[in-house]
Amino acid sequence: MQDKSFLKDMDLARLIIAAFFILLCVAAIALRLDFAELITSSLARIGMWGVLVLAMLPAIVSGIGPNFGVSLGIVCGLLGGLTALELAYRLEGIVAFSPGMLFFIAMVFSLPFALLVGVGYGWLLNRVKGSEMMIATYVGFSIVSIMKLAWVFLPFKNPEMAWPIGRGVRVQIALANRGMAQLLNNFLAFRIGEVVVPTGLLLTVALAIFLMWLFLRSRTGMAMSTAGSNPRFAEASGITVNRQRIIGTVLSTVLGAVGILIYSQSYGFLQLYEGPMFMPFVAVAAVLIGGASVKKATISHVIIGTVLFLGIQVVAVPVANAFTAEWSSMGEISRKIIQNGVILYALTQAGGE
Amino acid sequence: MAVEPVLRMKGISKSYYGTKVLDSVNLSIMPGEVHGIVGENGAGKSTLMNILFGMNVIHSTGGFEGSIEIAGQPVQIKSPLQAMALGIGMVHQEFMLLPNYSVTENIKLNREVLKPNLASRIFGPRLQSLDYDKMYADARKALKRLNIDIDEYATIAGLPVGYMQFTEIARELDKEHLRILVFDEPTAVLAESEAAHLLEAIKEIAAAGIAVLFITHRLNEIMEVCDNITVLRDGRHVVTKASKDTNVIELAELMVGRSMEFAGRKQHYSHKGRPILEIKQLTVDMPGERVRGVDLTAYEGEILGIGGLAGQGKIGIANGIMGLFPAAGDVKVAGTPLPLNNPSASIAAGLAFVSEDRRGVGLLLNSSIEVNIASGAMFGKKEFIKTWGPFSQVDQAAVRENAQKLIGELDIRCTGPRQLVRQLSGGNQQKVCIARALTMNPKILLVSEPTRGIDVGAKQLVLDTLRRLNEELGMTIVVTSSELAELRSICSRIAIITDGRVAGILKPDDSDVNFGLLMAGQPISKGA
Amino acid sequence: MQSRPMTTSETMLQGRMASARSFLVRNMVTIMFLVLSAVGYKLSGMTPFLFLMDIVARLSRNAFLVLALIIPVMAGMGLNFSIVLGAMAAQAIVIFVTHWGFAGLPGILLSMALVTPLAAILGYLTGSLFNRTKGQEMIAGLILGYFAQGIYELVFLQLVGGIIPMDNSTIIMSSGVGVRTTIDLTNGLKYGLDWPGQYWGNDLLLRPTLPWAIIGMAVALAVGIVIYQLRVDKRQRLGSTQLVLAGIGLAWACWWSVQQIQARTQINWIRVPLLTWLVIAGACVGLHFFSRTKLGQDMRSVGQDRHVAAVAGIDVNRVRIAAIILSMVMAAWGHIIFLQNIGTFSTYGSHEQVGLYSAAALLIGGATVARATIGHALLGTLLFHTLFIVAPAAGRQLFGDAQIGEYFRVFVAYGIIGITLAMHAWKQILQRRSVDQ
Amino acid sequence: MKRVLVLAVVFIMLLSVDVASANWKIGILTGTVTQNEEEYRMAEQMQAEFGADRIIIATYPDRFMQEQETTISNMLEMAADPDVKAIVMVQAVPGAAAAVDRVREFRPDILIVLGSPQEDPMVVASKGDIVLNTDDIGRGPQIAEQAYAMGAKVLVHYSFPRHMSVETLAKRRELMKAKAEELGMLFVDEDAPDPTSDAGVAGTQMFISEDVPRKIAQYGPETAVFGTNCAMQEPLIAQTIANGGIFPVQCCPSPYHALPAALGVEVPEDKKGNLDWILEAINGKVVEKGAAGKVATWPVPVNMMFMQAGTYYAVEWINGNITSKNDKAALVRIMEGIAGRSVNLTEYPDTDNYYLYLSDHVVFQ
Repeated sequence: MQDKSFLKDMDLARLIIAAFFILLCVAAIALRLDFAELITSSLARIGMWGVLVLAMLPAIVSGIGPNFGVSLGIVCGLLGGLTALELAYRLEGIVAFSPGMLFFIAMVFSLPFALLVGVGYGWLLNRVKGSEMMIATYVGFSIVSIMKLAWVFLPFKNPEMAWPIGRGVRVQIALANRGMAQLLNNFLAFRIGEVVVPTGLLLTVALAIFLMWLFLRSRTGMAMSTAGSNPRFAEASGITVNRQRIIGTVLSTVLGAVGILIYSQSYGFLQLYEGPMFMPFVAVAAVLIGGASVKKATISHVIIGTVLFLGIQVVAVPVANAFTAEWSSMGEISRKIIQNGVILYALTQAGGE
Repeated sequence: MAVEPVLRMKGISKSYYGTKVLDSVNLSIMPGEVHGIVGENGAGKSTLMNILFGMNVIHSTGGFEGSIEIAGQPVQIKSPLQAMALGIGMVHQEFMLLPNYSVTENIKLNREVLKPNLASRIFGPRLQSLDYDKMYADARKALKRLNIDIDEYATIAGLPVGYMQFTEIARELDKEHLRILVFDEPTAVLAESEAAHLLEAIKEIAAAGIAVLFITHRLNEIMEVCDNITVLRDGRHVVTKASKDTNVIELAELMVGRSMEFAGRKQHYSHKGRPILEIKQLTVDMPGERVRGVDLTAYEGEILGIGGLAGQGKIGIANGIMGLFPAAGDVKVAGTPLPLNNPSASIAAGLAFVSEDRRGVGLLLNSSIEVNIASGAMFGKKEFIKTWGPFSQVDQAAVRENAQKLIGELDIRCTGPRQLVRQLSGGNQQKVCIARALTMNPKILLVSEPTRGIDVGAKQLVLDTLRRLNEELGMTIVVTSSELAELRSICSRIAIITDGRVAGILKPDDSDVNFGLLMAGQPISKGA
Repeated sequence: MQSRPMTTSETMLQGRMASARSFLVRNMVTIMFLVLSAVGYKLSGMTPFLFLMDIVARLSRNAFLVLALIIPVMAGMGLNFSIVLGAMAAQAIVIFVTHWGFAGLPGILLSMALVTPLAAILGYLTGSLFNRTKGQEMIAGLILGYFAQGIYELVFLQLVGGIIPMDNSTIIMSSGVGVRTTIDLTNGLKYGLDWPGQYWGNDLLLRPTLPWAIIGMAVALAVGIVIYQLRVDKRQRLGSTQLVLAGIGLAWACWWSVQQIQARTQINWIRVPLLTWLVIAGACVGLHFFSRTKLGQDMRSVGQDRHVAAVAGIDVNRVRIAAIILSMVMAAWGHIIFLQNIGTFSTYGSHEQVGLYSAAALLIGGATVARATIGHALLGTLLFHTLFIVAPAAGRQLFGDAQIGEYFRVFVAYGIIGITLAMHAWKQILQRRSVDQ
Repeated sequence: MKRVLVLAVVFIMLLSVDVASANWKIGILTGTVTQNEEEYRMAEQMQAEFGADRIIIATYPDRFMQEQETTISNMLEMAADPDVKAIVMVQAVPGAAAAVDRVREFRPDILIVLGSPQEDPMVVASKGDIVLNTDDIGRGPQIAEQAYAMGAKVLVHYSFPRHMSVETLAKRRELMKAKAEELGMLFVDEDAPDPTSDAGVAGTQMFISEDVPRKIAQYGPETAVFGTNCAMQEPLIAQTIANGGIFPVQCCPSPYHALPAALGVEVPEDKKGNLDWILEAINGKVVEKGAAGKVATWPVPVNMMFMQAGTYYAVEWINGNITSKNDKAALVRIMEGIAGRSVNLTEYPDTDNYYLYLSDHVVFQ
């Protein structure tokens, strides 16, 4: 995380995307959009995704590549969230949980699932070296589908989560009832002018990043990145490569579980069923746009990618809408063309191998 | 008979970003001549060849000064394609072969024999069919000229290294109008017998009237096949001599610019310590280098050499002991049995390994020098780590300090401990490997092919380092090498491996005949 | 490693077991799929009629699209997700051809003729883009798809009807600008290739019943095998085991077909779109021929190692662009075949189906990102769609609840794709190990 | 040949009719609860009412845009059962038109009822026997009036290009805009990311939950919001209520749609499927959050009604009570029976089987 390597990771492609981001911001000011509000939204969005994008790091570093199967971690997180809500309902009148306590319980409950699933998933990925990404994608899809069965069948009784008509858990579960919505966002939140800084959220992400940084400098972390960058070298150094890959997978899965809870509290709903299906793609896109490759990623890639990709997503739509206010449907069309065009242009500037 | 030189390069100079890498080099070759070019790494050999080949790297950095004439005609070579059209061929140091193609398809790569068909008449010549029958016939012809028996239908992947090399040469020979053939370190990957065969082939190629440019580090080979030899040093043309007017010692001096002791230095380590590494009935399942039952003992404080031809299994021994390939048998380190197939156990037992596969197994190419050096001790011995209960952190300061110390000691040429290993030259990479092994403070150092692919100067430094470690620290070293001369220059005993077993153990000053017999798998007859 | 010497009988037994094992390993994905499909079929309670009707339709719809993915794999560019652009081009042309009122086979031929230059231009641009993003083709292809979607929407939602004049109340929205969300090809291009005869008032033309088609194909295959055996070099000929197996298979197919005809079963109602199948067969032959031309050889060379190919004087970038152009044109044709069979399509969504499912089918057939053959494509299409036909009903029967069945189907479908890929990877590791021994 | 084939099928079916006449079945093709709970539950309810041997349920895929072929296969499979006399599909997602075409190729006799179609009206009308939809065009002015009646001065319309290519939705927006301006309201047209594009469902929902506070901050609390996509509704409702705006109605009007989830309504086991209770519960929550008079919906879950009406119609048609595949009077009678109030159906212009339904709003206060 030294400044030097941070700058080095900001290659031309990244600079172009950053310039585009700044241009969007300038346009937002020029168009008299509520710029402070845009910054507020950007900060919240970046914080929401921070940990999910970070989940890509241990996966890439340990050599399994971008974890398209992070949906496994995500469903574990959701399961933890549901369990916490269910617990709060069952123990109603006996114990009154504070929102923070409940959030903590959600995390704690999601961890055993994530650990278990991560180990199994890591074991699978060890059997299929070289094809991890494709397999992870489909394993992810598959697990999201099987979880739909679980959402229907699991014996949750909390009426907050129940469908209004039939059995099962509903698609979106409001967290506001239990005070968990924006829990972290509001913690120590303060205003600079009109901009609201979601302090708790950003601190949580920063803490996660810091812990990851520490981990990568620990003996296990070093062994893991060695196993990822040259497995044969690692074996010769007495490192069990498969074990390190499992550690990487487990970490990624756990971060996915924690990440979705952080995401959900900010959004205010738990999203089940199809919700987690395409979340991995956003996280992967963010880390790749941050400059990572399928074989190499650093913490700065995660930070740059999260800030640029998600920041642009927040600012681009209102700016495009304002530009084309008189021309129906042009806002979204021009967003697609310009935003993706710029990313494509940036990719070409990287020049390939 | 006033024959025109087929190639004449005059006053070639080239700068990269203000640094002069070539300074008025002249070169002239007659048809049928074998011309050697020697020089240390960085002497400018590859730049000269890049210019001859019209490589893009030359033109994208501002071109060069000087002129090139082919058969008396001044030419401007702008691209490799043009170079090929002018009859210049090159056998590369790294194989330019496609592994999933047959020998024939590789020989005919981008020069396939075509026949028109309906589609090509409509859509143009790029849709012409390949004429496999003619291609096979051509390939057979080219291989025959090399006097080697390779199946032209065989797929490249899985062929021995030597065959790949000959396939490359056959490809160049197959080119019509081939006038000049450049060999860039062709023997670096070959076993000695294959190398000998190659040298024969070079002579025959030259006899057919083709001019051969021969680049190698092996001065003996140069002396054997070349008519004339050009020596480059630091981008300057030192001298061009007829090989009959010079000798290996002089060439080495001209190359390095200082007189040096070379080969044949007699070692007499009579001292025998207690056995520290005892190997009994070791079998190792290493593809291409299978070990079929080796009994061997290394004594404390000696340098034990392991030699033999390629593919006989000498490489497999160290790899097996280190747990990198499936192995079986009994190995004892200082009397304690060593669990096999477990790299950690081998490291814990005090073994350190410098692999023959430097870029594959030996180094983390994309990491810094300091991380590479520290990594072995870090993972194997938990050094350079600060621990607090279950938590640990890398001790950056200690890593840095250790790296700086070893960079100094081993004279690793780099910009600093944070430089990426990928950016170093072969010799310096090898030194990083040794530094990594030393950091583990081993009881026994296993070194495989320590000088493969590095230039003469660096070679000598590496060998000197090994000798110094042995003499000053009393470290036991087991060196595996394909180059007998270098084993004989530093080892106290040399075990020759043939067909996966120990054929015999010789002293460095035993006669060449004995070494030859053992390598050929024949027992040494009494009194020979 | 065993030190004890083995007896001869042990060696022989081991050898036989090893060869049986290697056969299983080599074909494990196919075998697993056959077993799964058979179990699924049994569970679903489907009639052979329904199954065959659906699989015939799906094969003729999708096979060509899957074939379009082969060439980029050959050129080392992996799975070409940018074929979505080819599909968009096809839809654009189909919209215009429908507007002009062309129908039947002439309409299809016109569409194919018109889409070729358009797809070629798109292919050229895409190829140039990929040449500037070597090693990142996957993410580039993905984002290119979103980018192109924007352009497509711009053209068909904002420009057509306004700046690009088009006056057609069934295609253009009532506001006069923008193409409607659904395009109906009935009485137009629908079945133009599948049932070319209907355009000329003869439904029977080029539409044999399935049993007769099978007999015809079996005979054609047998003749083909004989010709192949006679013409090719010795070392490429089929072995006797393969010949016997092929013979048994073909004979059984003929016998079964004759039975169906005699029993006048429902199977006889299923009609094979012969022209479409001929086009697919033509594409296979063309691809095979192409892989043995200079350009094809260049693509394979580039695919194995760009650097080596470049040193040998092959213009790598040009070859890569050619590969994408060919793939794009084939994808566009394939999508036209798809659309004429489906009959209605959603203007702003139909192309989305193209990339992922074609790629999955190819992979299930045994292809990898580095190697794909015609056999992989055809087998993959067959297996993939068999599973997709059988799975919903099987899931429903198994759970007695439609929704649970659907969830289970998707789980199985994706899970199977994942397991298949895993098995391919595992297979490679197993094979590498057995080669080493 | 097609005709021959058809005749052959009909003939074979006639042969089996004498034994199978009492043996009728109706196929219901619908989405899973992932898409929308109401339709699937209604399908289950129909199955409970007529028996599992009468009603077969199948579902189209959650990713119906990508898996149209599966939709086709599923409908084909139903039609392959000669006992199946009618197929009711709600919602008729993209792929329905192609699927009906396939079925008609060998089962021209089957009655096909399509509810809430998402494909082009003219195309759908030419495929199904009866098509039922909310009167989107009529809803244009209706929503503007409703918002005005609830005190709105500004009306924000969230959509995206793919939806604006749907004729009825585009027309609805035009008419809504015209009416709003006629009433003196400011009409604001806003594009959200398409949930099927690179942004994904999460991107759309995030945008909505960020943009609604912006709009209300800009235009004040007399701002009404309307979104055309189902995935938008939860954040739309939640943020509108949190920021004091006005929510006139969902895209698919129903008390069950998005409102219970967005408001966090707790549904006890014994109150499930109780329409009156859920209206009460929502009312309670709305008032509790201080949004009395600012949230409205239709009192009838329309998709449920379409499916129920379609099934009843099919039953009567099979039993011979209704002789025509398209009998408007009978349909109105059935729907009035279900809704318990008078139902007014209008035909989509230039069609005689594409029926539009419009209901009054109920405001929570």
